[in-house]
Amino acid sequence: MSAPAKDIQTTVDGEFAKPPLGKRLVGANTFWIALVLIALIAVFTAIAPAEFATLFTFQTLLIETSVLLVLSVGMTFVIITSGIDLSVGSVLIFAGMVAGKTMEALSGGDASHAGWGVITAGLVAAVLAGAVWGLINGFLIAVAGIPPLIVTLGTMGAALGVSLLLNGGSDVRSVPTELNKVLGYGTSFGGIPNLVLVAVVITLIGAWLLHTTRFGRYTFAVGSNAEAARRSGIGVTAHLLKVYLLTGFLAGIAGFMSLAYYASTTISAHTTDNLNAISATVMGGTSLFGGVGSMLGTVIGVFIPAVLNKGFNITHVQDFWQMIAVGAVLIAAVWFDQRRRRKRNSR
Amino acid sequence: MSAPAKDIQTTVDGEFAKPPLGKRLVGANTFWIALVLIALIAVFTAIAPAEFATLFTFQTLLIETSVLLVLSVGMTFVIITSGIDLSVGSVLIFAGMVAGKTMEALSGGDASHAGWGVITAGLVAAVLAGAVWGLINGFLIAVAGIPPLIVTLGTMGAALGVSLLLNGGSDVRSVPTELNKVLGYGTSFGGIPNLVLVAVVITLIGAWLLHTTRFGRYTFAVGSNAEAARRSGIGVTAHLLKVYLLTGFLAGIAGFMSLAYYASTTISAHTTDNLNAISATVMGGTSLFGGVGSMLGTVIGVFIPAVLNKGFNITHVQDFWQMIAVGAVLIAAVWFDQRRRRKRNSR
Amino acid sequence: ACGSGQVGQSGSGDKPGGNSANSKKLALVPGVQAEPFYISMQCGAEAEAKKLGYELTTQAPQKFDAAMQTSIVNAMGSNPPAALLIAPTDDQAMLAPIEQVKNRGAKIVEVDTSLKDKSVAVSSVSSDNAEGGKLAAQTMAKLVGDKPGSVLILDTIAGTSTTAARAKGFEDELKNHPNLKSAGIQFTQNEPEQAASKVTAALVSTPDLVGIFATNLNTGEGAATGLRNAGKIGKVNLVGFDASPSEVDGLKKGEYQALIAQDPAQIGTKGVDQAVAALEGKPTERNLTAQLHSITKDDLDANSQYFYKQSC
Amino acid sequence: MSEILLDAVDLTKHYGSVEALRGASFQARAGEVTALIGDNGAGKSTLVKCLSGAEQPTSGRILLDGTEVHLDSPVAARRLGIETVYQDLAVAPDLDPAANLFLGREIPRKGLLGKLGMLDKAEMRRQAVTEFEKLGVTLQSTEVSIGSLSGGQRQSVAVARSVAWASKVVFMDEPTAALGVRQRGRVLDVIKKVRDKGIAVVLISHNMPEVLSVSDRIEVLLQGKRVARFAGADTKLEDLVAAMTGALVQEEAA
Amino acid sequence: MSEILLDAVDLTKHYGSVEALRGASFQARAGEVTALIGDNGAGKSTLVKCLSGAEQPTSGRILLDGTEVHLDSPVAARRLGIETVYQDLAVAPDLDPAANLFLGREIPRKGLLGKLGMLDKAEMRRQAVTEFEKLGVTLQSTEVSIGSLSGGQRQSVAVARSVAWASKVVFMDEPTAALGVRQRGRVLDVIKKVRDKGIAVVLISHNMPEVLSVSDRIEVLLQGKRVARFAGADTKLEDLVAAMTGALVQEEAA
Ligand SMILES: Nc1ncnc2c1ncn2[C@@H]1O[C@H](COP(=O)(O)OP(=O)(O)OP(=O)(O)O)[C@@H](O)[C@H]1O
Ligand SMILES: Nc1ncnc2c1ncn2[C@@H]1O[C@H](COP(=O)(O)OP(=O)(O)OP(=O)(O)O)[C@@H](O)[C@H]1O
Ligand SMILES: [Mg+2]
Ligand SMILES: [Mg+2]
Repeated sequence: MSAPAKDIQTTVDGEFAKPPLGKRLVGANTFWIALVLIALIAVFTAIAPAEFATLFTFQTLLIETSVLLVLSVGMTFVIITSGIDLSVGSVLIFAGMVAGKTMEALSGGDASHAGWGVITAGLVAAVLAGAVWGLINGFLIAVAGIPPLIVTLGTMGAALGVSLLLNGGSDVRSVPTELNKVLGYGTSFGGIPNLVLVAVVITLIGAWLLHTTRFGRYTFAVGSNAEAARRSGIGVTAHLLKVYLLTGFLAGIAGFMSLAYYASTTISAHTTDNLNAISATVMGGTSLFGGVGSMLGTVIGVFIPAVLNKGFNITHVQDFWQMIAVGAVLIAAVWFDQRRRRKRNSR
Repeated sequence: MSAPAKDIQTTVDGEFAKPPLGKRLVGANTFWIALVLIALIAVFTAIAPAEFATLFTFQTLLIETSVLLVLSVGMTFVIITSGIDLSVGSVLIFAGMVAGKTMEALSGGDASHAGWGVITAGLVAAVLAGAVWGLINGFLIAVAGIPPLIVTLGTMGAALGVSLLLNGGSDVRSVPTELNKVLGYGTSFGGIPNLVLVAVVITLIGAWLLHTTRFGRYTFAVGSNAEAARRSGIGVTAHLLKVYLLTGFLAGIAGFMSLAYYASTTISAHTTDNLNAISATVMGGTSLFGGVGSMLGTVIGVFIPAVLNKGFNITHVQDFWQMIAVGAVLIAAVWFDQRRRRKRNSR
Repeated sequence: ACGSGQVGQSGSGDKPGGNSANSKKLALVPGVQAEPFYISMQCGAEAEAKKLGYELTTQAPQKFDAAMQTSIVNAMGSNPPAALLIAPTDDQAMLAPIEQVKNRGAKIVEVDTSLKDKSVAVSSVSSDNAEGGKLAAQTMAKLVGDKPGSVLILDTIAGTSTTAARAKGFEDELKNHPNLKSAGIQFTQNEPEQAASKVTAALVSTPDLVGIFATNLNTGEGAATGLRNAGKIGKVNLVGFDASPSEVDGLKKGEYQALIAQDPAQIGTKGVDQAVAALEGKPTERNLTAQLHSITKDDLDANSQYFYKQSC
Repeated sequence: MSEILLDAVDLTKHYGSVEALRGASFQARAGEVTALIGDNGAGKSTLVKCLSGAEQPTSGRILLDGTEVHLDSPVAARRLGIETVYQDLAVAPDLDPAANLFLGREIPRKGLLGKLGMLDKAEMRRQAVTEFEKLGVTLQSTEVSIGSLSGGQRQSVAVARSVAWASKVVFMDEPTAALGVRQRGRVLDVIKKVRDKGIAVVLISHNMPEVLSVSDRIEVLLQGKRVARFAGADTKLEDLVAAMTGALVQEEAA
Repeated sequence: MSEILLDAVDLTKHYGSVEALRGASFQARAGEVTALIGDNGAGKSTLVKCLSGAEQPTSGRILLDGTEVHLDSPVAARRLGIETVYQDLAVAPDLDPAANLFLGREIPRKGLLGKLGMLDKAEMRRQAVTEFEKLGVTLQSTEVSIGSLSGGQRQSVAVARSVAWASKVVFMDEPTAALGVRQRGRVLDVIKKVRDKGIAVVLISHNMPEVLSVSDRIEVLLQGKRVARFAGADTKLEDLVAAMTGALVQEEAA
C-alpha cells in the first residue's frame, strides 16, 4: 500500500511543472469573462455587420476606451491591495488643467500653435501633477492610516476644487493642434490610433509589473493579508505609497491623453470615471477585498461595457432601453463568469 | 501566588457586567467622530453666531439631510454585511416615479389636489417599488452569488432607465399639494419638520434593529465571516436577501419623501446619493469589509458633510475653496477618529 | 513601416462619403436625454423633417457630458446620416468627433450650442444664452422694482458653457441696475438638493436677498424647494431659465416669478431647414438666433406656445 | 457494542484537480468516541465538512440511523442533531465570545420584545461565563471581539459551542490543538461526559496518547481513503503510526 | 552554558484595558532550545510578538547580544536575524505555497530582468518543493492558494519559512500544533538542527512530552509574568504543570 503514496509524490512533483496550456486557459480566471466579450462582439457583428464590424468602429471603440483603460490599470493595483481610489477622475482633470495651463504659459497665452517642446513640458507637468495627488493619497492612506474610501473621496473633491480655481472654473481650450492631431486622432502602423498605442503599452507594462515582478507580488500579498505581509518583512506602508503614487501617475498620463483627445480640459465631465474604472476592474475578476485579480481581466472589464454601448448606439437601441440593457448584460456577464469559478469571497 | 489568579477571576466575572457609562462612552467607536461633529458646529457657531446658530438653520439642515439619512440607514446594514449598494439613488427615483404615476392615475391625470387616500396609495406604491428593486438586488447577490458592486451598478442603470421609460423621460410634476405642504415642509411639535420626524423614527427603528435584535446580530455575523455564519446555522442567503430588501424598502420611502419635498420626481438628480450614503456610513466607522459598524456613527457621518456645507455656505466661502475645504475636513475628521482607535482593517 | 495618419482616414476600407441609402436620413444629437428643452427641439425638428420628406432619428447622451456624446457621434461614423444636427456638449472636445462625421460626408448643423471652430458646421441655430441671462436680469429688476437688495445666481457644474453664459450675462446686466447687487455665482452640481441647501443658507447669510436666478431646471426646482421650506415663496423673486412643464407649473403656483423661455421647437425647425438646404445645395445661413421670451404669471396664457413639451 | 449511528459510504470530494477524498468510508456509534486519525492532508477535515453539511461530497452516501440523508447545508445537519468544531474554528471574529457561543441560537428576551426579535444579551453573557468556566477558560474581558483572543481561548469558545447543543453527533476537528494542559484535560472530560449521554463523538487529533486514552474506536484515513480500523482498548501506538503511513493496510481500495 | 543572546526585561503590554503582559522577563541563549510554556492566555504569543517586532511593548527593555534594541517593525527584527513562526501563521491566503515561502525574500531572475524586479517563479517553486519535502509535507498541487491547504500543510509552510532564513533567533509559537505524527518528528529534528547551528530557538508548545524531549531550558509564564525557570534535563512534568497553574512559584513579582 505504499505504492499509491509514491504515486502521489510523483504527481506532486509532476505538478510543480505547469499544466498544459489548454487546461490553464480554461482554468484561468479570465477565460469565461473573455468568452462573454467575444460573444458580445459576435452578436453585434451579426446584427449590424456593415456598421459594427468596421475598422472605423473598432478604431473609435479603442480610442474611446484608451483613457479609461489607463485609469483602470492603476485601479487594478489599488483594488488588489484591497484599497479603492475615487479620485482618479478629478486627478485626471487636475493633470489636464496643469498641463494646459503650463502649455499656455509657455506659449504666452494661446498654446494652439505650440510645438513639441511645449507639448513635452505639458506632459511632464501632467504626470507630475498626477503623481503629487497620488502621493497625497498614498501618504494619507498608508502613513496616516485613514480608510482609502474617505481619503480619495476627500481628494476627489479637493483636486477638482483646485482645478477649478486654477482657471476660474472654465476649461482651458487652447490646446496645441499638433497634440490633438497626432496623439488625439493620429494613427500609426496603418490605422492603429496613437492614443491606443499609448494605452496598450501602459497596459502591457502594468501587466508585466503586476504578474511577474516583486512589486506585483507585494501588491497581492498586501491585499491578501496586510499583517502577514508586514510580518514577512514587506514594507507595507512604502508599498501602499508606491501603489497610490502609481495610480496618480497613471491618472496624470490619462489626463494628458484626455487633453490630447478632447483638446479641452472637460472639467464638467469625468464624474463617473472612478466608478467606471472600479467596475471594469471588478468585472475582470479582481476582488474588492484584495489579494485577487488580473490585468487581462481588467482589460476585458473595460471593453465589455464599451462594446455594449457602441453596439447599442450603432443598432439604435432606444436611449432608456439602453440603460436597462447595459445593466442587465453587465450582471449577466459576471454571473456567467462567476458560476464557473468558485471564489473565496464574493462581492 | 494563587491570589492573583483569584483576583483575575474576580475581575473577569466583574467585567461581565457593563463598565461604567463614562468609560463606555469614551471607548465607544463613535465618541471621537461625534466630537468632531460637535467641534464643527461649535466653530461655525463662533464664526457666524447670528446666522448659523439659529432655529431656521437647524431646521433646514435637518430637512435637507432627511432623505439621505433614510438611505444611509439601509446602506449601513448593507455595508455591515460587507456588501455595497450603488443603486439607492436610482431606486429612489424609480419609487418616486411610481408613486407619482400612481397618484396621477388615481386622480385622473392631475394629482395636485388629491387627498390623503390617494397619497397613501402613492406611499404604498413607492414602498413596493423600492422593495421590488431591493428584492432583485438581493436575489442576484445572495442567490446567484454575483458581487454586490456589479449587481447594484447594473440595477442602478436599469432602475433609472425604467423610471425614464415610465414617463417618457420627464418628471412627474403634479404632486399633491397636500403632500408637499404636510410632509414636505410642514412642522410638528412646535417647529420640528415632519420630514425630519419620519427620518428620525426610521433611524431609531434601524438602530434598534441593528443593535438589539437577532436580525442585527446576523447582519454583523454575516459580514464578519459569512462562512462561519453559515456553519453556525444562519441562513446567510435568506438574510442577505432580507438586508437588500430592507435597503430597497428604505430607498422607496426615501423616494416618497423626496417626492413630497421637491414636489417633483427630480429624475436628473440623485446621481451622487449612493456615494454620499456610502461615505456617511464609512465615516461613521462602518468597515467596508463588513462586521463592524453602528447606526449612531452613520448619523454622525451624514451630518458632518451636511454641517460643513451649510456652514461654508453661510460663511460665504468661495465655491471652489469649499470643495477643497470639505475634502480636507472629511479626511481630517476621520483621521482624528482613526488614530484614537485601532481597527482590524483600515479602509 | 510606421505609416501615420488620422483615425477614419488611413487604411480604412469603407469609403468616406455620403451613403446614398442614407440620403434622406437626418440625425439629431441633443446635449442630454430626457430634457423638455431638447424634447421640444426634437419635436420641432421631427415635424419639419417629415414635412420636407426626410427621416430624423434622435440619439441623446445620458448626461451632458462630452465623453458620452462622443461615443454616440463616433457610432454614426460607420454609417453616417446625410446631415447631423447636434448640440455639442463642449465647444472644443466635440470638434474632432463631429469632424469625423463631416469627413464621412455628412452636413453638420449646430443647434442650441456650437463649436468654437466655426468652419465645421454649415449653420448654427441657437438662442443666445448670454442674452437670456441679460433678459433674466432685466426681468428681475422689473420684479424687484427700486428696492435695494442682493441677487443669488445658481449655476450648475463649473465648465458647463450654456449655463455659464446665462450666469455671466445675468451678472453683467445686473451692473446696470444699481439697486441690485450680485451675491455671487454658486455651483450646485446640477443637484436640486444642493440648490435647496444653498438657498436656505443664503437666506440667513444674505438677509437682503431679494432674488434668485436659477440657470436651469434642476437648480430652479431646488431653489423653489428651498424657498418653500423657508416659507419665502413669493417673498424672494425666483427667475428660472427654460419653460419646462414643471417650471410652468411652478410659475402658476407662484413659486417662480418669471421664466426665460427659449424657443427650442423653432431651433429644431430652423436646424432642419438649414440642413436640408445644405443637402439640396441651396444657400444656408451661417448663424441663426431663436427668440427668447420672458414669461411672468401675468402674461402666462399669452405665451403658452413657448411652453416646452415632454413628448411630441 | 452500540448501533452504528452515522455511516458514510465511499465518499469522494474533488476541489478542481485536487482529490481530497477518494472513496472514504466512516462509521460512528452512539455513546462512543470514534477517533479519526491520519497524516496531514489525509482528508480528515474534508470528511468532517462533508458529514456536517459544510461541503457537499462529489459522490457517496451518508446514512444517519440507517436512513440516507442529504446534508445540503450546515443548517440541515444541525437540525438532525449534528454539531461540529471545525479545525478553522468558523467563528465571527468581530463578535464577542458570548455572541459567538450563541450564534444561530440566540436567546430572545421575554415577552413581546422577544417576539419582535430582541435579544437578551445579559442572559447570554451570563450563560457564556458559565460555559467557559466549565472548560477552564478565563477571559480578561468579554467585551473584546473574539479575533483578539489567544489561540486557546478562541478554540475553547468553539468547543463550548458545539458541546452545548449537540444531540446526536459531535465532530471535533482537533479541538485540543491549541489548548493548555489544564484546558485539554477539561475538554477530554467533557468529551467523555457527552459520550455518556449517548451522543456519538468523533474526535480528530494528532496526539496519539490523547486518542488512545479517550477513544472507543479508531479509524485511520490515508490519502482520502480509510485504510484501517481499531478498537480503542487493544491498540498499540505502533500500529496506529504504521496505518497512518500506509505500512499497515487492513482494507483494500473499493 | 552558552551566552544569553536575547534578554527581555520587565515587558508589559496593554490592549485597552486588557493587560496581556505584566512585567514579563525572558532569556534565550544561542545554540539552545528554550521552551516557553504557560496556560492559555498567559501571554506567550504576546511576548513573542513583542520580541519579533510585530507588536511594541507598552514598557520594558529588549537586549540582543547585550545591547538594547528597538524592534519597531518585523523588518527590523528580521534584519537582526530574528525569524518567527506566528501562532496565527501570518500567511497570505491568496498566494500559493511557494510565494508564501519566499514572501519578502523573492528570488529575482538573473540578468537585467531581475534587476528590473522580475521574479524567477520556477526556481522558487523548485526550491519550495525541496523545503516542503524536508518537513514531510506533500501537496497535491502547488497551484492552489495556501488558504485551501489543510491545517497541517499550512503550518508546515510557515515553519519552513522561518527556519530557512533565521540567523540568530527563531521563535516558534506552537509550530507543531496541527502537525501529524511524522511531520511533528521532522519539525523537532529540524529544531535540533537549527539549534546545532548556534541559533537560539524559542519553542512554545502545550505538549509537555515534546517540550521535555527537545528543550535545554524551560521558562514558565503565568498571567503575563514569568514565574519559573527550569533546566531541561532535570525537570519533572509535575513541576511544569504546577508552575503553569501557579502552584509553584520561583520568582516574585517585580
Ligand atoms: N478548498 C480546497 N481547495 C483545494 N484543495 C483543498 C481544499 N480543501 C482541502 N484541500 C486539499 O485536500 C487535501 C485534504 O485536506 P484536509 O484538510 O481534509 O486534510 P486533513 O486530513 O484535515 O489534514 P490536517 O491534519 O493537516 O488538518 C489536502 O491536500 C488539501 O490541500
Ligand atoms: N489584540 C488584542 N486585544 C485584546 N486582548 C488581547 C489581544 N491580544 C491578546 N490579548 C489578550 O491577552 C492575553 C494573552 O494572549 P496571548 O495570545 O499572548 O496568550 P497565549 O499565552 O499565547 O495563549 P495560547 O496558549 O492560548 O496561545 C489573552 O487574555 C488575550 O485575550
Ligand atoms: Mg484537518
Ligand atoms: Mg498563543
